Amino acid sequence: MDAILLSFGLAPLAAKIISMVIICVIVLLAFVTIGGILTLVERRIAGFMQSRLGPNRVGPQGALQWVADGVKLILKEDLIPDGADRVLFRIAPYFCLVGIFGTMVVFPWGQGVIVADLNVGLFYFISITALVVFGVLMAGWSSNNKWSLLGGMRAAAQIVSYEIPVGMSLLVPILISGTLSMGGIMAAQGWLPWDWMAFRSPFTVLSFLIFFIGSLAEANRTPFDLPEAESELVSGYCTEYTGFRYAVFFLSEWANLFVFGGLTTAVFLGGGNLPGVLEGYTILSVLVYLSKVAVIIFVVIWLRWTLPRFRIDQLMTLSWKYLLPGAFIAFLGQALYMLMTQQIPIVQSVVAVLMFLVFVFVLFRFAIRVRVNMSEQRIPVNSPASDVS
Amino acid sequence: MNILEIFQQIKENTDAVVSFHEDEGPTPSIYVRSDSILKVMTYLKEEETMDFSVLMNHTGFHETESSRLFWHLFFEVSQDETEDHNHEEIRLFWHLYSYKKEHRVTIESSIPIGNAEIDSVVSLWKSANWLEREAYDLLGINYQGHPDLRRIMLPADWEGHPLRKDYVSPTSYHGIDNSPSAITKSFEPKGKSK
Amino acid sequence: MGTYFQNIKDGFTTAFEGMSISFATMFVRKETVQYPEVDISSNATIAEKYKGSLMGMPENYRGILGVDLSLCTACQICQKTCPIDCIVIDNVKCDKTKLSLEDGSPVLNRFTQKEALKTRTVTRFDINAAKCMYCGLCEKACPTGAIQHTKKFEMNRESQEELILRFVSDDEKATAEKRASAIEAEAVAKKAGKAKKEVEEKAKAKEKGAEE
Amino acid sequence: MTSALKTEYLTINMGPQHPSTHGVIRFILKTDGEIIYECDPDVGYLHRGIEKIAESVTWQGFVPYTDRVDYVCAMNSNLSYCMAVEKLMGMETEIPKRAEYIRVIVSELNRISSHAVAIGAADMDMGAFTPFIHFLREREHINDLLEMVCGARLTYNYICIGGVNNDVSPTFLSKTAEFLDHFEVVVEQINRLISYNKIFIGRFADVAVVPPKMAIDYNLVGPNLRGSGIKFDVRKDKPYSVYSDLDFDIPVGSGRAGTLGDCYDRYMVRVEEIRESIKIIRQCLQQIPEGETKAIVKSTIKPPKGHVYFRTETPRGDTGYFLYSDGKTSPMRLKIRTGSFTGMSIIPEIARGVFIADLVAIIGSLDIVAPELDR
Repeated sequence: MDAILLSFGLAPLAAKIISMVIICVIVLLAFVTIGGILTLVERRIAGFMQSRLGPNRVGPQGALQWVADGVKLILKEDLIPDGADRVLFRIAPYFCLVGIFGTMVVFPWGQGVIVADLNVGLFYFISITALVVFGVLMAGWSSNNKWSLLGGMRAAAQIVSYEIPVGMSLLVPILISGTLSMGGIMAAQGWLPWDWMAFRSPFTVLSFLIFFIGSLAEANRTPFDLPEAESELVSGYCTEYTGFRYAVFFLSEWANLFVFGGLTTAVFLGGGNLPGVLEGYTILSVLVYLSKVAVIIFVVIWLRWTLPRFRIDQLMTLSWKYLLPGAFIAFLGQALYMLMTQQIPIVQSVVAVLMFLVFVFVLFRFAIRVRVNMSEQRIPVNSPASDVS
Repeated sequence: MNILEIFQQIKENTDAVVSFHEDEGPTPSIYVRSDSILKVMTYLKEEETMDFSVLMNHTGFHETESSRLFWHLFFEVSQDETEDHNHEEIRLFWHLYSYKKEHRVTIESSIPIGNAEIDSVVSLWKSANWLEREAYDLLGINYQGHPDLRRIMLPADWEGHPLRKDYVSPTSYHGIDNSPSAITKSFEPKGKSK
Repeated sequence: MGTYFQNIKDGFTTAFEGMSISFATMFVRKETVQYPEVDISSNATIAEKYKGSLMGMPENYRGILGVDLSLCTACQICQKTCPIDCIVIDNVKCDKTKLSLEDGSPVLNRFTQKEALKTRTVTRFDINAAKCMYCGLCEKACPTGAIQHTKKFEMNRESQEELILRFVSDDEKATAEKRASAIEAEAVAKKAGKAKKEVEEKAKAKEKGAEE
Repeated sequence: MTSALKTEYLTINMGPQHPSTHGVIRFILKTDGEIIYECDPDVGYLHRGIEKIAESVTWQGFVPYTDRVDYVCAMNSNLSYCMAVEKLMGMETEIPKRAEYIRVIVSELNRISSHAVAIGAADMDMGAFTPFIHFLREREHINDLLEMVCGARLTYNYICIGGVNNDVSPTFLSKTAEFLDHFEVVVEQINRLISYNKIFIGRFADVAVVPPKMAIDYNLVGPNLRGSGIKFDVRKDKPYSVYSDLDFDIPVGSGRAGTLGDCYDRYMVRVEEIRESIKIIRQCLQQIPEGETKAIVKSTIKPPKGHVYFRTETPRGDTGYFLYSDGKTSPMRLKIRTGSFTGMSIIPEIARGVFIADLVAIIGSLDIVAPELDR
């Protein structure tokens, strides 16, 4: 990018700045698109899970619905409630946006496709997403609405307490790979499932589960969507928001989903690793990475449309009494396991394959249940077509 | 226990003024003079042979052409003065049930419209709380000893009690016009007064 | 401690089962009816484009009221039956006619099984569709089946005024009123003629008496 | 320890426009953070004065209004009112047998659909949206069936004084049987999706316990009463219509997942009642005789002077119609004592010291329907 601009005869500094701006705009646009498309995907999947079709009117199969929604939100009047803290109210959405957008710096799109492979990448990731709490809390406080306040408080309590089990469970892959850099963690895994962090040992499975559940809570997804529990708190911290500011919250929420999927994939599911023969095909690596992210996102959406929501005290119980001890056990267990099996790598491989086979078995059981449930739902009832003939 | 036996029991065991009333419809009722209602109710609730644990329903209505069914029973009314006692009144009904004994009873009473006051039975059944609030709201009965006698269905600043027969609905409320529109008027049937 | 692990196990197994159900639903028929594209007016039409298991509208669907004035005897029973006064009928006298269907067969009163006779005709038959609650009481009360629920149910209009269904046009009203006044006049004339006759007869009788 | 720090309760206004109040209900909450200290329900937002309207319409003309009293189970409202009037007129023995069976079939179908909505709404309040839609999908089939009978999907006005408005077709009976075979399996599947879910049980178990004594004191009725362990059902204990000929059980709460009388007990009583209703309808479909469907009733009835209080078991419990006739063409007084009314009156008592999220669970488990509450 710099080179292209320099060829136009610009000064090096100006070229650097301009290229940075252009890259930022491109990434931001990509971000908006991803967030927007995810809202559509979520609604369509929700529809299918509920015997509905979901939005399918705008564009082919409703593909442009998210554009219509976005345009509608942007054209709406920008209201600030009477008695709100105007400054905080205005800047709150951008804290959320920055918190999510900032992760793009260390986002590992594939093998070697990373903006800046910081040596504290994972650490940076966790700390920059913590900015979201500020945004949510500001929004809740400044709205001058008691429901918003409760939502903001819930969000703060929830995100802060789930940071701990999530951070603890992330220590396990760090322990294995011995680095905090995203590229390093990804490189420590292979392309085969049993080379992934998630299936290395029973303890990594445990830490993966804890990380997944904790991240759901951090991303405010059901069953942990208490900050905006629509049946309890109306709409939580964004009750009073409308128009563009609401759109920003909305986008960052769905982009958060993508970021969460990306982190899970990079750290636990092998990222964009390719088999040795395909080494170097960056596009393929990105595609592998994105497809894994898509699966994770699907699972998260699927969970949302299946499970009910926790209560605030149960949420805390889960974090402190279940996840945190679990994360400690996973960490200590993995450390001991590595110490004991350091000399015999064959045991490690066997255990990893075994773990993967357990996962395959669970999937198989799952497929059987799906078949049964499908046949149950297919029991005929009132078909108008049969009535005609 | 059927209602007649219950009536006998009440008559024997309390000093309340009661009478048996079976000429109105399929369910006979026990008429209790309004000042002894709490006494009778307490007896029905507390007495073990009665054990009326549930107040199913309580309601009343505005009787415009006073039946005076029992008026002569309880008040000294000379025959020629009957006209003066042709007051409008509010008739009240309590329907009680017992889960244990599986029997039910209808208690009836009446109070003059000008002085609509009667003892509350909230102390006996908590379900009476809202039922009495509703009766207060819609019929304007003042329950003595009710802990929280407020309007329940209508707004607190509403005037009048709609279920009274002499109630005229207001044409506007807080600036909201309630008078019928031209279309509604044109649809009003001729010669049918409501 | 037992409940601790039991909780974890229950949490996972029940969530597993729930997820299998919601996943299975994705591949079973969708019940959404794409309304304007799919004609829902009967089972036969709905089955053309729709694969789900919802039925079309039944024959006795209670939609917007329709009136067949050729069957109406202006008896006003529907107006009296309507609990919310959304029907209003004005009527005037008309020639005595027996109602008949298009093929000429007579119309029977549903309750008495006698031939329906029409002595009055409507000059105004308005139904306030905005107020109607589609209870079907008028339909059941009508002795000749003149007022009936149709299968129509779409009625978006811009004002309440347009929601009033008027079944008698001004022309028809004028004709009916003209005819009525003619009948009235005839009756008056008849009456007058009768009265005149009587007077004349009386006068004659008087004259006779006087002569005698 | 008493600190010098001044604290005060947070007053929150929940409703009238709130996503989980099942209609228009308002709660004025005084909370300590998220824990409710005091809850004052403010009802009446849907008060349409139906009892006042009754005084100016004819006895038959009021039947469509009973649809609107509780539109989730309009058939049962129809039935309650019509049977009360029949009792008042002393003609309850004149109703043809076939009409009685049709009445039971349609009102039990409606009970299933009402419970489906109640359960589904409780699930939705807990944040699970999918079960609600699944229940609505099944309810849609019931609506189709009832539409086939009477031409309307929600406000049926089908049951009339003296019987039912029109006979049912054999297609309806066969389709009902087909639906039951389908529904029996699917409802169990939806229960596996949500009712047995650990998170869901966690939300409902041990919340808002109503001990049996309190339930009687507040006159809870129907599933709410049975959830507290009291085995009373008007259909069984004071049978009306043809319920005495039918064989069914009355599910009661037993503290399945926690304490007797908690939200989960009330919820599960409804789930099991759906199964009982399926049983009842199956029996009716077998036993239904041929014959007339309506007794001869005048077009304008004038019941004799008198009063009656008639109870029937609607999905929201024992609903009582109090009628007073002064021998004229319209009721002198009509009072409807509904299940939601008593259910709502207990909320200030049981909502003390619970979370705001639990209040939502309480409303869901008590199955409050605002129009029925306010009338």
